[in-house]
This record gives sequence, C-alpha cells and structure tokens, in this order.
Amino acid sequence: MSVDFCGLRLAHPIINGSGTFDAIGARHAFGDALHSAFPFAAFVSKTITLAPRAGNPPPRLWEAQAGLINSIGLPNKGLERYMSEDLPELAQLPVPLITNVMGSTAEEIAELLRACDTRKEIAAVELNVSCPNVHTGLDIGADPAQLERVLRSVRPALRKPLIVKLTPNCADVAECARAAQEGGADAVSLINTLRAMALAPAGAHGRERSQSLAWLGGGTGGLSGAAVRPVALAQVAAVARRVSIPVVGMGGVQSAAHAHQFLAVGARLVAVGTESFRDPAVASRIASQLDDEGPPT
Amino acid sequence: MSVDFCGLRLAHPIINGSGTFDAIGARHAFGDALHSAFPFAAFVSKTITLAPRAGNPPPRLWEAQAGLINSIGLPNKGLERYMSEDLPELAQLPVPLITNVMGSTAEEIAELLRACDTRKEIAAVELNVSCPNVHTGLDIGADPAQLERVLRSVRPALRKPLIVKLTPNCADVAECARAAQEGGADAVSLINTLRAMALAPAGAHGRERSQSLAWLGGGTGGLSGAAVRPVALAQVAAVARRVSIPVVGMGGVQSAAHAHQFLAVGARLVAVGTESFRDPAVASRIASQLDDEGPPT
Amino acid sequence: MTVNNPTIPAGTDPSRPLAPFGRRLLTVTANKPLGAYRILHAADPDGPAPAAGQFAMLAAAERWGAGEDERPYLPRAFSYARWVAGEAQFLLEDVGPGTHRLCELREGDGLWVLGPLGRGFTAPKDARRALLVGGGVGIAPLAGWQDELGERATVLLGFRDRAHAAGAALLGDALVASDDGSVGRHGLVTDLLRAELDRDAHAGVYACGPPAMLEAVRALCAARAIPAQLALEAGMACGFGACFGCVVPKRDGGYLRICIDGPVVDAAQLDRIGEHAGSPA
Amino acid sequence: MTVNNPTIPAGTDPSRPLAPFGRRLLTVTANKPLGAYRILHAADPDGPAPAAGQFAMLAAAERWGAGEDERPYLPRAFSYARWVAGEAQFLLEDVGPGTHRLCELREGDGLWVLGPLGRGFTAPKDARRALLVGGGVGIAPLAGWQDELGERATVLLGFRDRAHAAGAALLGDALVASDDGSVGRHGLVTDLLRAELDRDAHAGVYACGPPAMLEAVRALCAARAIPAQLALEAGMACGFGACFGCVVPKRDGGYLRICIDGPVVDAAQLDRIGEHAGSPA
Ligand SMILES: Cc1cc2nc3c(=O)[nH]c(=O)nc-3n(C[C@H](O)[C@H](O)[C@H](O)COP(=O)(O)OP(=O)(O)OC[C@H]3O[C@@H](n4cnc5c(N)ncnc54)[C@H](O)[C@@H]3O)c2cc1C
Ligand SMILES: Cc1cc2nc3c(=O)[nH]c(=O)nc-3n(C[C@H](O)[C@H](O)[C@H](O)COP(=O)(O)OP(=O)(O)OC[C@H]3O[C@@H](n4cnc5c(N)ncnc54)[C@H](O)[C@@H]3O)c2cc1C
Ligand SMILES: Cc1cc2nc3c(=O)[nH]c(=O)nc-3n(C[C@H](O)[C@H](O)[C@H](O)COP(=O)(O)O)c2cc1C
Ligand SMILES: Cc1cc2nc3c(=O)[nH]c(=O)nc-3n(C[C@H](O)[C@H](O)[C@H](O)COP(=O)(O)O)c2cc1C
Ligand code: FES
Ligand code: FES
Repeated sequence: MSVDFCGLRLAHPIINGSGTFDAIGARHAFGDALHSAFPFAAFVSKTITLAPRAGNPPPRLWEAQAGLINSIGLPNKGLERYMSEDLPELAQLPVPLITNVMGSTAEEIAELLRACDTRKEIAAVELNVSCPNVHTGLDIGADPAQLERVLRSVRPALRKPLIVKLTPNCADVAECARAAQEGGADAVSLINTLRAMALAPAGAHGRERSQSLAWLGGGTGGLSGAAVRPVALAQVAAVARRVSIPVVGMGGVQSAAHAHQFLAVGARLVAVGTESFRDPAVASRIASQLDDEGPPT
Repeated sequence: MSVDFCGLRLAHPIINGSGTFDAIGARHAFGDALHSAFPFAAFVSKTITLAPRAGNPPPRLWEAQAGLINSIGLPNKGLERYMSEDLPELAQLPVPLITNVMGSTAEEIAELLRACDTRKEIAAVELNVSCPNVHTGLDIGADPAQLERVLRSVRPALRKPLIVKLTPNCADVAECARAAQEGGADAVSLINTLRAMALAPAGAHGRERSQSLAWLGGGTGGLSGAAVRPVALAQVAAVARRVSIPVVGMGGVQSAAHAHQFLAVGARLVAVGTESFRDPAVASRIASQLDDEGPPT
Repeated sequence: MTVNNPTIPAGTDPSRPLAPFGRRLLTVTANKPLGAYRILHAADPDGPAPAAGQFAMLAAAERWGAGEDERPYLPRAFSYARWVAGEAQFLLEDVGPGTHRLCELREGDGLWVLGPLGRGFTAPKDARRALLVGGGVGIAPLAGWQDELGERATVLLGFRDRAHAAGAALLGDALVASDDGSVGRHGLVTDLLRAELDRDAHAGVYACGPPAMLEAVRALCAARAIPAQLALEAGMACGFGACFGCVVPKRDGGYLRICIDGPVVDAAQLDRIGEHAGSPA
Repeated sequence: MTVNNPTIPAGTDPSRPLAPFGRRLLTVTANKPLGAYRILHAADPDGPAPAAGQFAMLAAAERWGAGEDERPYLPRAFSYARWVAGEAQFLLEDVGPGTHRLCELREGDGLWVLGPLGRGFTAPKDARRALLVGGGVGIAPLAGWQDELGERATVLLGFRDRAHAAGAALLGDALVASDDGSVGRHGLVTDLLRAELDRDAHAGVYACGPPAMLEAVRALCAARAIPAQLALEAGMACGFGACFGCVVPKRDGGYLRICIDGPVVDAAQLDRIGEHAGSPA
C-alpha cells in the first residue's frame, strides 16, 4: 500500500506524530533492531527551535481517562546542534526524514526553513504553528489571515515540501487549513494536542499544600490519545473537504480500524502518537493490517 | 453549602447542563419523586429557539471512549409553546428556573430575551452562543468582537441575570469570556460540547454501504463526558482568571472530586451533564458530598 | 412536538409504573445460557413490578466506566423479559461491549438498574385475540406479556437459525419460523403473521424485533386496519427523556422519544420504520 | 542537552542490555503477597536477561485500555526485582489503578512487557564495599543487585511499618529500620547509612526509594565524597525515550530522561532531588 506524499514515495501511509518518538533515544533502548523493524514510513522529528530549550519543569505528564496530558515544553538542542549532532544519526534511518520546526516570528521561521533547505538528509519540513504548551506570544496558527501572511513570507525559503501542522485550538480549523494552502503549504497535518489541564490529586504524594493547584510543571498541557479521536476525526474531515493538498491525520489512532477512519474522511497519511507509548511497534502492526485489508472502500 | 449566584440563593453549587435533563420528561419516568428529590440547585432548560425545531434525524448518539457524541440538533417546541406549555410545569420545580435560549441574529436573541423578561417563572436566562450541532451561519460565540457587539445590543432586553454559555470551539475562550463580560453578561458558563465526529462501524447493523460515512444523522456532533474534562478544566481555569463575573463550570463532571476541581479553579457553580445519563440522581450525591467535605480549600 | 402529553397523570397509567429516582444496585442471582442468548436474573426485592414492555437501563457495577472510565460508558437498555416475585429477568444477546460485559456477570455480582422505564403494552379493549410477534432478542418483552394475557395470546416467533431459535423456550407454546429453515417454518415470522391474519383478522398485534420486521408488521397491519403495538428500540443514552437521543420519526412530523413516549408505540403513530428503530437481532 | 550521549555504542554496555523492539505478551506464573507488597512472576523464556536496576513497562493484557479504553491507559514502569532462569519477578505496591490491576493478576493471565529498559547499576571499580540502601518498594531493584554483588554488598532497608518491612524478605540478610519502630531500628534508613559510613567510608552507595530518602542519601554521600548510584523514578509514558516526560533536573542545567539516561544515575549528575523523582513508597 505505497503512497505518494508531496512527491515522496512512502512504503505505507503510517508515520509518527512529532514529539512522540525519538529515533535516537529509542536506539539506546532497542539497538539496531529499531532500524531493521522501523515502524514508520517516514520519520518526523520532535519540534526544533532556533535556540536550545530545556523544556518545562516536571511533572510533565498526567494520565487522563483514555488520554494523556503532556506539558513537555518542546525541549530540544536548538537548530545548530540538531543539524550537527542529530541529522547524521537520523540520516541512517531507513525512511525519509521530516524535520518539525517552530518559530515565533516569520524571521525565525524563515531561518529554520533556510537551514533545512540546505541539508539533503531532510526530505520535507513540518512547521508547527500549534503547540499549546509554549507561549509564543501570538499563536499564528489559530488566525487564518495571519497564518497565510506568515506562510507567504517564509515559503520561498524552502525548496522542499512544507507541511503545516495546524492547531486544533481554533474556531475554524478548515479555514486555517485553507489559509495554509493559500500561503504555500504542500500539505497540512492535524490534530495537535487539545489545550488541557490537570489538578494535583488531593494529598498527592510529595505534593505540598502550598504549591500551585496545577499538577503539570508547565501549568497547562495538551491532551492526546483515544479521548481526542472524535475531535480529531471531525477536524480532519472538515479540513480534507476544504483543501486540495494532502492531509496528514492524527489524534488517538490506536488500530488499523482507526487509521482507516482517518483515511476514509480524506487523510493521505495517518500519524500515530500516544499509542506508540503503549507499544513502540504498534505502527508496524497498523501498517501491515492496512496492507492486508487493502485500501479502505 | 448554599451559594449566591447572580443574586439567586442556591442550596448548593450543582446545577444541570442545558439539554441534559428534561424535568418534564423525567417526571413521566419518576413521578413526583423527581420533585421531592430534585438533584439540582437550579434547573436549566434545554435550548429554546424562536421557531419550533424537530432536531436532527437519527442516529443522534455515539458512545466514544469515556465520552458521548451527540447530534441532537436542538429539538424544541419554539418560544411560544415553551412559554404556554412548559413554563407552568417548570414553575412547579422546587428550584429556580434558568431558561436557555439561542438565536441566530441579534434581533432573534433580543426577542427571546424580551419574552423571558416578562415571565416571573424565569429566574435567569442562559444564552447559548455555542451549540456546534446547528449551523447558525455565524457562530457569534467564537469571535470576541462580534460576541461583545451582539451582547451590548441585546442586553437591555432583559432585566434578569444573563448567563452566556460560551463555545469551547474557539481560539481563546478567555478572550470570549472577557468579551461577554464587557457586553453585559452577569455570568458565563462553559464548556459546551467539542465538535466531534464518528463513522459508521464497518458492517453496522442495518447500515447500507451507499449511505454516508458519518454515523450521526446530523453529520458531526459534540463530544461530552469524561473525555472532555481535562479540556473543560483548562478552559474554566483560563476564564475564571480573566473575568470577574461568576463562572459556571462543566464538562465531564462525574463525582464530588471532579466538582471540587472546577470550584478550585474558580467556578462558582458546577453543572453536571452526561453523567446524569448514567445516573439521574448523581447530582444529589455530588452536592451532598461537597456539603460533607465543606468548601474546597 | 417531541414531548409526550399523556392524558393520564403520571403514576396512574397501568402501562407505565414509575421508576424510583436514581439507579439502584441489585445483585445478580443467575445468568444462564438459552441457545445463542443468556438470561440474566437479578434480585429486585423493592423494585416496583414493571408492566410488560417496559425496560430498564443496566450497567455492571464493576468494569463499566464507573469513576475510572472505559467503553461501555453509558448504561444499556433492556426489556424486562419477566419480573417474578421480586426477581427481574432480562434476555441478552452479546452484540458489543455492553451486552458482552452483562453476559459475563456471575451470581453475586452487582448490577446497576434504573427502571422500570417507558410505557408498556396495553391490552385489547375488546374480545379480539392477541397476536404476539417477536424476532430474535426482540422476543424478550413478549414473555411477560404472554404471562399476563394467558390464553388470549398466540405467539409467533422468528429467528435466524437453530441456536437463536432456542430462545423460543423463554415463552410458552409458540409458532416458530427460522430464516434458514432449521427450526419450524422456513421463512419470516411475518409469513406466520400473514397466515394468522388471513385465518382470523379479529386480532390485535404486539410486536418487537429488528426494524425490518417491525416495518413489515406495521405495513401488514396498516393495510388491514389491524391495531398494532410495536416495541421499538433505538440507541439510548439516558432512558428517561433527558437526552433526546432515542428518537423515531412520527407519521405527522417530528419525533417520538421512545424511552418515554415508548418503547411500545401505537403503529398508527408511525410512518415507515427506518433502520434505527428496532432491536439489533 | 537532554539527550544522552553514551560513549559506549548501543548494545555493548553491560548495564544496558537491549529490549526487543515492541511489547511482548508474557504469562503470569505467580502472584504472591509479601507483607504489604506483592511479587509478580512472569515467564519470559526468550526475553533478554536484564541488568540489575533496569526496568520494564508493564500492562495487563485484559482490562488495561487495550482497544477499548479506560484508565490505566498507559503502561507502568517497574524495576526488575529479579530475573531468574527465564522468569521475571516484580515487586508491586498497590498505589493506584495501574498497580492495583497488576496486583490482581492471577496465574495464567497475560502481561504485556516492554523491556529490559534503561541503564542499571555498575559495580564499584575498586575493592570498596557496596552499600545497598532501599526504601519501601524501592528495595526492588536492589534484590538482583545483591544477588550479583554477593558478599560485597551490605543491605540497609527502611520501611514505614511492620507490614511493609515484611518486604525485606525479598533480599537476603538486611539491616532494617522502620518509621514507627515496629521492626528493626526506629528511624530512617539514612540513619543506618550514616552509621555504616561512619564505621567504614570506603564504600559505594546504591540507593532506591522515595525522593526524600534519595535526596538524603545524595546529600550524605556528596558531603563525604562517596560515589553513589541512585535509581530514580518519575512518571513515565513510554519508557524508551520517546515522550520526554520522565525528566529530572541535572546539576549543570537541563534535564535527564530517566528512562534512557537512567533510571540508575550517578548522584554527581544531580542537584537537589525534588519530589518528582523517587518511588512512591
Ligand atoms: C427499549 C430497548 C429494549 C431493549 N431490549 C433488549 C433486550 O431485551 N435484550 C437485548 O439483548 N437487547 C435489547 N436492546 C438492545 C440493547 O440495548 C443493545 O443491544 C445494546 O445497547 C448494545 O450495546 P453494546 O455495548 O453491546 O453494543 P454497541 O457497540 O453499543 O452497539 C451495538 C450496535 O450499536 C451500534 N454501535 C456500534 N458502536 C456504537 C457506538 N460507539 N455508539 C453507538 N452505537 C454504536 C451499532 O449499530 C451496533 O450494531 C434493547 C434496546 C432498547 C432501546
Ligand atoms: C523506573 C521505575 C521503576 C519503578 N519500579 C517500581 C517497582 O518495582 N515497584 C512498584 O510498585 N513501583 C515501581 N515504580 C513506580 C510505579 O511505576 C508507579 O507506582 C505506578 O506507575 C503507579 O501507577 P498507578 O496507576 O498504580 O497509580 P497512579 O494513579 O498512576 O499514580 C500514582 C502516583 O502518581 C501520581 N498520579 C495520580 N494520578 C495521576 C494521573 N492521573 N496521572 C499521572 N500521575 C498521577 C500521584 O502522585 C500518585 O501518587 C517504578 C517507577 C519507575 C519510573
Ligand atoms: C508527549 C508528546 C509530545 C509532543 N510533542 C510534539 C512536538 O514536539 N511537536 C509537535 O508538533 N507535536 C507534538 N505532539 C503532538 C503529537 O504529534 C500529535 O499531534 C498529538 O499527540 C495527537 O496524536 P495522538 O493522539 O496520536 O498522540 C506531542 C504529543 C505528545 C503526546
Ligand atoms: C445530549 C446532549 C444535549 C445537549 N443539549 C444542549 C443544549 O440544548 N443547549 C446547550 O447549551 N448545551 C447542550 N448540551 C451541552 C451540555 O449542557 C454541556 O455543556 C456539555 O455536555 C458538557 O458537560 P458534560 O460533559 O457534563 O455533559 C448538550 C449535551 C448533551 C450531551
Ligand atoms: S434515551 Fe435519552 S431521551 Fe430517550
Ligand atoms: S518515559 Fe518517555 S521519555 Fe522517558
């Protein structure tokens, strides 16, 4: 079931959600077996920013009913060390590499795109305009007009496919997708996590009363996993109806049946995020089951 | 644990979410016991529109993981018959009545408010600017500027407390709440359901292949229940920080512990919706447990 | 328009005994196979006796999204098959996570019950005989109704195959049809009904089963002007009129909520019965 | 900055045997109480033998959000207490829905396992003795480590009360302290450690337990320049470096992911240990 995606030939339609699989980290755990059984048809890196970021203070995780709230805060080495340290390792992966980047101004974004443009290890770039954990001041992804304007200005910096990862925390995601298309995106991906919050359980171990009510070190976080799938499906369906560029659908995919649903409402690719935490190899199983069953009707 | 809410003295802070309890319908099931053990401190009616509405074709429900997707479509008798047929019955309830209304233009809303203004059975009005199941053309609740403008123009029509029920399907709910306050709201309530979708299961009973993929007769629906609680808590916390008027928090409340969480992040009242479907008397239990434990610290 | 306006004040309609307000915890006393089905018994010493055709919302006390959640999340609707001496009986068919969980219950397990709910059958006002027509798991509400009508009732049942036809033992003395001809008449229960009506049309019909069957019964009775009461089904969230989810279209426009305007509905109120009203079997 | 840069290539570090890629289904062979704890045994015939201090992500095969979801939703991290002849042993304390579910498992039940994960203990490079310091359920990883070190190891354990102190039987020959004085020395396990270090400071410390205990151990060892390896804990979603959820602050800024940079961490890498690194007991 090989798929064309923005000119990339992928072995199957299942990729990972940015920030939910670290191919370098996982190699410490699984060794070379990770590469020989690599579960994704393309690998999407965690969001990279210009400057290094330490991420949010712990705790960073909260398990919700059928979901996960995270407040990771986009820890990353920064563009320079990503390029020098990580790219050579990621280039060894048996699949195309999609680098996910985020910037808080058009200039920053353009700089990130220019850097990616020069590196042949990178097959495509995903631009995160949606992460709810970090306050970029303006959340450009939620305002269609602003999104289109920024994309128009940065698009020339990249001669590779540009995927725009939309924010689900907006009034009309289809309108944002249309704006992304107008601004020059070659594809859109969604959904990112839904803005969410958890309170410290009463008498939580080690938690002092004087501390803030919020459990997560970052205050609020983003909800992912099974709980968000109905919302994701609605957003992906609405976006696929509105744009002509390919759509990467994600949010709570746990099985081939779920992947089928996203494909059925118009996604070209499906990304698996939180479910990989439950089983790092789940994406392989999903891909092979999709293959057995053939394309959805 | 009696509470003051916009000048209404309520026996406890637990009310129902609009459209999740029909005090007239339930009386057919439970008889007078419903009134003697009425679980809510105030009763919020289902959304009333000017003209009668039949609602969406079935199926109207889909059970999600830890949640419910509904596509009811605001069936109601219309303002006139609500006033003549339902109000006399609802006036017999042992608690204050909050009438929930929705209109698609400022004129319609003003007309609804004027009608409510004249009826002493109605203690307060909740204005639904958020229902995702019905396409009102413009969703006034998602755009702060428009929301404020509409509220300013309709507010004079009502001399009773006006609660604005915000939409969660927006970029910045706190900004919408602030706009509601500026526009003259005496309180805000949230969250309404999250826009969501379900597909017909493959080979679903009685479902013919030719039919649309969407399971719900209305196409898309709204997600409620446990799955949305983390999102609800984040939105209620953000709103409570931004406005000085009281906040009615809801979304996935299933227990006194959950109600506590909403109160802790700043809600004055807490509404129970979907959980009443699992047990119509759950709100009584929540209220009495809150009472036992005293106000949250 | 969608709201029921009963002429009889709440609590005095014999087809509608009232439910106590709030779900109550019963104890499972037995859970036995009956062909492809199971019969679940639960002790309900204080529960009001239901009228035949009423239903209850059931949920297992354990592992049913109570507090920490899962699917099944909402309770599920089941007709009372019988209610004898403070014991409720339900006929179950395992078609999904909720029925599966209930089918697993063992003696001593807890069962949340809200009920009796809805409006049951009402007896013919004249001396006409009663034809009880059931399909698949839809035979359940006919059991108690047969008990009540006694000799006046003729029972016609349809099943897909032998394993399901074993469910016929729930009722006394019934004529059976099966889709595959393995038991009784080869064909549909509506064939049996047509033959009975051809023989003696002074009858009232009481039917429950899958939507296609109910639609055939409705059309047959409408064509011959025979009164029919149909026990409908639809996806339900609440069972007590709160969610407006369980609707079926009315003949004259608008919808009925079958949890409070039904589940037993006069066929004359209905137009063509679509796929979303009827038992899953 | 948060990424581990091992000098040893993957697969050749003795403290870090690799996990097969993907979770695997094991069968529970026993689940026995040990005071306030339980010991869960699972047959792991093909699984690589873990190093002491490594852990696995566990989930019950049934009723653990597999497909139809609930909380527990994500797998949970547990130290290998021992791994003997193709059988893994875990020491469990029931503190929430996940540990509760695992504590319920019976012989023959399925158990999803991803592991061995993380980096275990490394032996002292010289002849110094090893002081194994455990608190509560944090004694688990010390069992396999004691097996390996043999006579070189002195074991000091702390528990809150008698029921928990029964867990000491997991290890051989240990000095015990209890918070309530019901068993062994009345006081904290760090009191035992201080006494041991006062007696003979030529030691390496291996500790696992609640954050406050680990912080006390860290501070004590830092003050005396004694090398210490601390087995940390933190909420984990994945266990294999994917989520960046399991972080503890490093001394020189930034964070470690304890699932791949730990759980056993050289105390010198850490600053003050906060409330979110340490076992819950
Ligand atoms: C008044 C009444 C009386 C009834 N009496 C009986 C009885 O006596 N015995 C009996 O066995 N059954 C009876 N039923 C039917 C019974 O309620 C259903 O079979 C049951 O609710 C199915 O639940 P489930 O979890 O097993 O299956 P589900 O998976 O909930 O659903 C079964 C069917 O619902 C649809 N469906 C699938 N997934 C979903 C979803 N996520 N959300 C919504 N719908 C979905 C599909 O069409 C599927 O075939 C009655 C129903 C009603 C309304
Ligand atoms: C490397 C490692 C090794 C471990 N080894 C062992 C071992 O050998 N034996 C053992 O018994 N335990 C061990 N643990 C701890 C064990 O993983 C936890 O006790 C377990 O995850 C708790 O899960 P639970 O579902 O039972 O409880 P949870 O409810 O998940 O949580 C328990 C604690 O987490 C916090 N919490 C509460 N609710 C939530 C929520 N919704 N989301 C996130 N956090 C919440 C609270 O502080 C609570 O006290 C180890 C942990 C790690 C990281
Ligand atoms: C722990 C975690 C970290 C994430 N980090 C990123 C990130 O760095 N950049 C990004 O664009 N999305 C990030 N996401 C969002 C996911 O890529 C995905 O959009 C979302 O989780 C929904 O998919 P899921 O339900 O399958 O997890 C992260 C999600 C999780 C759970
Ligand atoms: C079946 C159903 C019908 C609803 N109808 C309305 C409505 O008519 N008007 C309205 O403002 N909100 C309506 N809501 C939204 C609820 O009032 C509430 O905001 C939402 O369900 C979140 O709360 P919960 O998770 O406790 O159900 C409805 C919700 C459900 C589930
Ligand atoms: S099931 Fe809720 S109204 Fe009928
Ligand atoms: S648990 Fe996911 S990175 Fe450590």
